Amino acid sequence: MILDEKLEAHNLTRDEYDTIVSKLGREPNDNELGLFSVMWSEHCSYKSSRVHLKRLPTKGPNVLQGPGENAGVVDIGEGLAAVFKVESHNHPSFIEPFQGAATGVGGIIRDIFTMGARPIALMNSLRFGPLSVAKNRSILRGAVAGIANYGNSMGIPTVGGEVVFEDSYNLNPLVNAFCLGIAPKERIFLAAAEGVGNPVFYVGAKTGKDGIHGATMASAEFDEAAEEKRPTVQVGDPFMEKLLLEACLELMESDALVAIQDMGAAGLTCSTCEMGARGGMGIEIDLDKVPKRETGMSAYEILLSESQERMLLVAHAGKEAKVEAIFDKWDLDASAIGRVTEDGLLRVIADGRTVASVPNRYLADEGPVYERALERPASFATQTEVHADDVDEPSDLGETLVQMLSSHTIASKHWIYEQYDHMVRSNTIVMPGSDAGVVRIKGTPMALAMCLDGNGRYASLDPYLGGASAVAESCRNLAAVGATPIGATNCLNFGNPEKPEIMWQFSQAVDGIRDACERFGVPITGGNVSFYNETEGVGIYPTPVIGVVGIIDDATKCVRHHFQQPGDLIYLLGETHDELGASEYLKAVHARIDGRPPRLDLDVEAALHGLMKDATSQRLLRSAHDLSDGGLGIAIAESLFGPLGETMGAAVAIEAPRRADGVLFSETQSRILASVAPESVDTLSALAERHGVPLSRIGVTGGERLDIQINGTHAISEMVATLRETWWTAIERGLSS
Amino acid sequence: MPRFAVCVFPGSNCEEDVQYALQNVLGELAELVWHKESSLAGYDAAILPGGFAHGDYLRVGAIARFSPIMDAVRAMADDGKPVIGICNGFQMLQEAGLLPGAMLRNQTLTYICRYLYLRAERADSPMTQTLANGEIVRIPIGHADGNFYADDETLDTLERDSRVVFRYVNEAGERDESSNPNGAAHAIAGITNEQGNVVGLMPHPDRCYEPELGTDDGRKLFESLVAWTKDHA
Amino acid sequence: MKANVIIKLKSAVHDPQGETIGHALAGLEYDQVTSVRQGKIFELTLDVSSKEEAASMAREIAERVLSNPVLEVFEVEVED
Amino acid sequence: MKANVIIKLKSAVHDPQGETIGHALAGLEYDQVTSVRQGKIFELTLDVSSKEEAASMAREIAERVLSNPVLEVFEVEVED
Ligand SMILES: Nc1ncnc2c1ncn2[C@@H]1O[C@H](COP(=O)(O)OP(=O)(O)O)[C@@H](O)[C@H]1O
Ligand SMILES: [Mg+2]
Repeated sequence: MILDEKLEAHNLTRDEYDTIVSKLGREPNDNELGLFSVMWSEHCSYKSSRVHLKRLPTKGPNVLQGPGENAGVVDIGEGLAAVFKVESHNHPSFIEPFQGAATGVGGIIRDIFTMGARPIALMNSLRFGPLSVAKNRSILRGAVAGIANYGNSMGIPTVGGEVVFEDSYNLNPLVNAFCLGIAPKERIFLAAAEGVGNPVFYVGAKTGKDGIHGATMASAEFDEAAEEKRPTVQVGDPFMEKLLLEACLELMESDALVAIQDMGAAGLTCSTCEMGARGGMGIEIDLDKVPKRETGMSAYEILLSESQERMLLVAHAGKEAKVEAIFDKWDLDASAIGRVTEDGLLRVIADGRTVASVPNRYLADEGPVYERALERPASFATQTEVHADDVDEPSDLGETLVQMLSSHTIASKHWIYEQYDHMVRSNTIVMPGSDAGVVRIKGTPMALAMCLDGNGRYASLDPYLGGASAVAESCRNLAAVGATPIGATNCLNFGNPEKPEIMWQFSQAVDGIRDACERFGVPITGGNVSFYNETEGVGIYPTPVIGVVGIIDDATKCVRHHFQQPGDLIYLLGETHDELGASEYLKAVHARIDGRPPRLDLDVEAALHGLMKDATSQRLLRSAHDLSDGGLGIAIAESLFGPLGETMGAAVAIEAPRRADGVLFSETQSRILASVAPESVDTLSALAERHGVPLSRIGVTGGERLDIQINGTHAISEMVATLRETWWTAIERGLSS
Repeated sequence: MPRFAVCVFPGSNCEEDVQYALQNVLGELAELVWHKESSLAGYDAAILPGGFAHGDYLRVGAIARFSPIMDAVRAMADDGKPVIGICNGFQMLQEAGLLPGAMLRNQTLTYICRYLYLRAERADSPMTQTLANGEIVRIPIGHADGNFYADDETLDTLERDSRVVFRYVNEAGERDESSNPNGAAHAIAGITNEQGNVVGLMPHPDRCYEPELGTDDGRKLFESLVAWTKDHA
Repeated sequence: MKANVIIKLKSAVHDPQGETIGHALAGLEYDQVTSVRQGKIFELTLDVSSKEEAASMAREIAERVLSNPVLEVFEVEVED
Repeated sequence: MKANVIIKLKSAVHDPQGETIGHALAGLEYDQVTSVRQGKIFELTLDVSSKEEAASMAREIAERVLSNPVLEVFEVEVED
C-alpha cells in the first residue's frame, strides 16, 4: 500500500505522520502505525478539544481526582467518595442501536469500577429524530432495549436521564451514558503502572476481531461507506462484566493490586500505553499470552481489537497466586501477559520477536493538539427575542396544554424508564420521572442526587447560553430535590471540528459551562467529547450534556416533585419574563424553531439555589419542581402526577402583565414551582426575601381538575386524569404510529 | 433464632436487598451462601434472590439449576423447610422442577420495572402468613420473562389445590387485562408446591420494605417468612 | 463434528415473540404469513470420532441442558 | 406452505450466550464440546401456492425483518 492510502486508512494526516517519524527517528512499522492511529484519533487524543477543555474549572475543596483518570472522584463525607463520569456512544448506537447502546453502558460502568468504586446508579441522555420516521422508532427501541439489557443484568439501577426528540438527530442519535459509584475514600485505584518487574495481567473476555478501529470510526462522519464499517460493531456480554466487576472489587480488597485500567476504546493499546505513561514506566507485553477467541489473529488485530469486558492490571510481584485465586472463584482467567519495565517503552512481543516498540508517552501524552479555526456563523447575529405578541394566540389554552403534553420531548418517558431496572439495590428514593434521581447511601443518613441535562435547541441558537443553561438546569434540578451540587461531568456532542463554525460553537459552549460552573462553585471532574456527529454533511445541534451530582445530608429531607396534600399553597419561586424564543411552545404549537433562548442571569439562578437549600433543609416545602421545557404550564401539570399513578388537582390564578400563553409557556430560567403547607408560608416568605428571590402565590392544591385563571380570565379547566392520560401515553402512541 | 440462607449465583444481583430486609429491617440472621457450596446444614430457610444468574443465557434460570447448591436446596425443600424464589429465583425453581410451569417472555417483549397490585390468594404460605386472605399489596416487579405458562392440567391442579399464592390485580383487587403486566396465565404472580413450603414469586418484596422506597408492603412478606419459619422449626 | 440442535416451542405454547413479529409482518403487508413461531438453534462442535457418537451426545445435551420439556421439543441433526 | 428461516451470527461476531453455555457444558463434563453458537429459527406459515413464492417471500422477510445484517446471516428452507 502506498503511504497516502495507508494514512487515509488510518485517519492520520501527512503532518501527523511526519511528527511520528521525527519523534521515533525512523518510519513506524505497520503495528506502530496502528498504535498511533488509534491513540492520536480525535476520540482518544482530544486533539481538537484539548485547548478549550483547559478552560473548565476542575478544582474544588472536595475534588479528590479531576479529569485525566478513568473518572472523577469527589469526597462525600463519611469516609466515602463518589466516582462518576458520562460518556458518549453515538456512532455505534446508530450502526447497531441495541449493541451500540449496550456496550456504551458497559464501557462507562468499567470506567467506574476500575477506580475501586461499586457502581450504584446509572443514567442516560438520549436524543432521537422524530418518531414519525420508522428508522428513528427502531433506533429508539433498540437503544433503550440495549441500555436496559446491560444495566439490568449488572444489577445497577438506572435512576434518571433525559430523552429529547428533534429533527436534527434524525439518523444521528445521541446516546450518552453516565455511571456513579461509591468507594472508600482512602482506597481509590488509579491507572498508573508502577514497580519495575511487576506482572501485568489481562482479565476478562477473550480478544476477538470485533471493533477493530472503533476509535477511528468514532472520529469520522457518517456517509454511505459507514455501511461497510459495520463489522466493527461489538457485542456486549453483561454477564462477563458482572463477574469482572465482582472479581475486581474483591481483588481491590486484597493487597495484590497496584493499578488497573479497563480496555475501552483502542483496547489493549490504549490501556497499556496509558498505564505506562501515567506511571512514567515502560510495559512489555507478549501477544502470544493474550487470550484469543479466534485463531490466526495478527499482532495488529490483537493490539487494536475493541472486544468488550476486558481489563488490564498491574499486580505486586509475588502476589500472582492471590490474583489468580480471586479470578478463579469467579470462573475467570487472569493471564499474565507482561511486566512493568523501566525504559518507558510500550514493547510488544509476538512469536518471540519485538513487533512494536514506542515510548508510551508519545502515544498517550504527546498526540497532536490543534488550535482549530473558529468562526461565528452569520445567522447568529440575526436571532431576536420572540414574545407572545409575535405569534397567534391559541383560542383554547386547554387544548394547547394537551398539545404540549403530547410533545414527545415533554411527554412521560415511562415507556423508556420502565424498561430499566430502577429499583435494584433498594436505595432509589426518587425514581425516574422526577427532576433528579436520588439514591440513599445505606449506613449513612445521606443520599446522592444526580441528573443529566442539555438543550441542543438552545445551544444551536446560542451555544454559550446552551452550555451555561445546561449547568443551570442541572443544578436547579438538584436544588429542587434538596441537594447541594458537589461536582459535574459533561459530554460534549458536536459536529465536525474541522469546520470553523462548529469549533466556534464548541468554544462558546465550553465558555458557558465554565462561567456557570464557576458561579455555582461546581467543579468539572471529567467528561467526554464526541465530534463528527454529522450525517451526510449535516451536523446535529451542538449538544452539551451536563451531569451534576449533589448531596442531601439527611435523606429524609429529600423533596418530591409532585403535590402531596390537598390544601397546600402553590408558589412560584422566581420571576417570569415573556421569553418564547427557542421554546418548546414555539416548536410544538407554532412549528417555529427560532429566536433567542431565554436569558440566564447566573446571580439570579444562584440566589434561587440558595433559597432552595435553606427551604429544604428547614423542611418548608411539600413539593418542588424545576421549570424547564414548556415553562410554568408544564411544570404545574407535571406536579399533578405522582410517580405511582397518584394524582391531585389544583386551582391556579395568576396576574401578570402579559398574554396567557406567554405566562404559561415562557421558558424563563431560574424558576421553581413549590407547594407549601399553610403554616410554613410565613417562614418561606421571610427566607425568600432574605435571598432576594421573588415569590408569588399562584394557587392551591386539591380536587380532580386543573383550573387556571390568568388575569381574571378563565384559561384552562381540564380533568387531571385526562391530562395525565395524554401525557402518559404520548410516546407509546408515537411508537405505534 | 432461625438462620436464613440467601443463595448467590454468578449474576445474582438482589441478594443484598433480601439480606438487608431480613437482617437490617427485621433483625433476623441472614447469610449469603455461594452457589458452589454443597450444603445448607444449619439453615432454616433458603432464599434464591433475583438477578440474571449466568446472564440468563440459554433460558432464565436454566444454567443455575446445575450449581452444587441446588442439591442442598432440593434437600431443604424435601425436609419441609421454606424455600423461596424471588424473580430469577422463581425461574430457577421452575427449571429445577421444584415448582411447575415455566416463564415465557413478557407479552410486551420488554423488561418491566413497575409498582403494581397483588392479591394474596391464601394466607397460610410462607410469604403470606401475616396477610389476610384476599389482602391487596403494592409491590414492584422487575423482569423480562414473567409470563407464567403451564399446561391446562397443571393450571387446573394449581387452582384446585389453591396453590396460587399471588395474582396480579388492579387497585380494586380485581383481575383485568390491564393489571396483568406480562400476560401470565391466570394472572399468576406466585405459586407454591404441593407441600406448601416452596414458594416462587415474580414481584420483589426486597425492593419495598421501607416507605421511602415506594411502599413497605414487602416487609409484610418477609415478616410472614420469619413467622412461618419459626412456626415450622 | 458439528451437530445442530433445533429447539421449538410445543405447539400448545403460545409464543409472544413470534406473535409480535407476525403482527409486524401483517403491518408490512405480508398478509400471506399466517403464523410465525420463533425457536432456537444451537450449533455444537464436538470432538468425537463418529456421527453416531455426535448424535447421541447432542441428543443427551439437548435433553438435559438445552431444552425445557415444559415448553419445548427438539431435533438433532449431525453434519460432518 | 412452511418456510424455516435460520439465523446465525456471522462467524466473526462474538456470541457470549453460546460461550457461556459451552462453559456450563464443560462443567457438566461434556468436554468434547469445543464450541457452542446460538442462533434463531423462525417457522413461517405462508398462504401462497408455490414453493418458489414461499422461498422468495421468506427470503425477503428474513432480510427486511427477521435478521440484523450488521451481525447476522440467514438461510431459508421451504417444506411443503
Ligand atoms: N468534556 C470534558 N470535560 C472535562 N474532561 C473531559 C472532557 N472530555 C474528556 N475529559 C477527560 O479526558 C480524559 C480522557 O477521556 P476519555 O478518553 O473519554 O476517557 P476513556 O479513556 O475512559 O474513554 C478523561 O479523564 C475525561 O474525564
Ligand atoms: Mg476509560
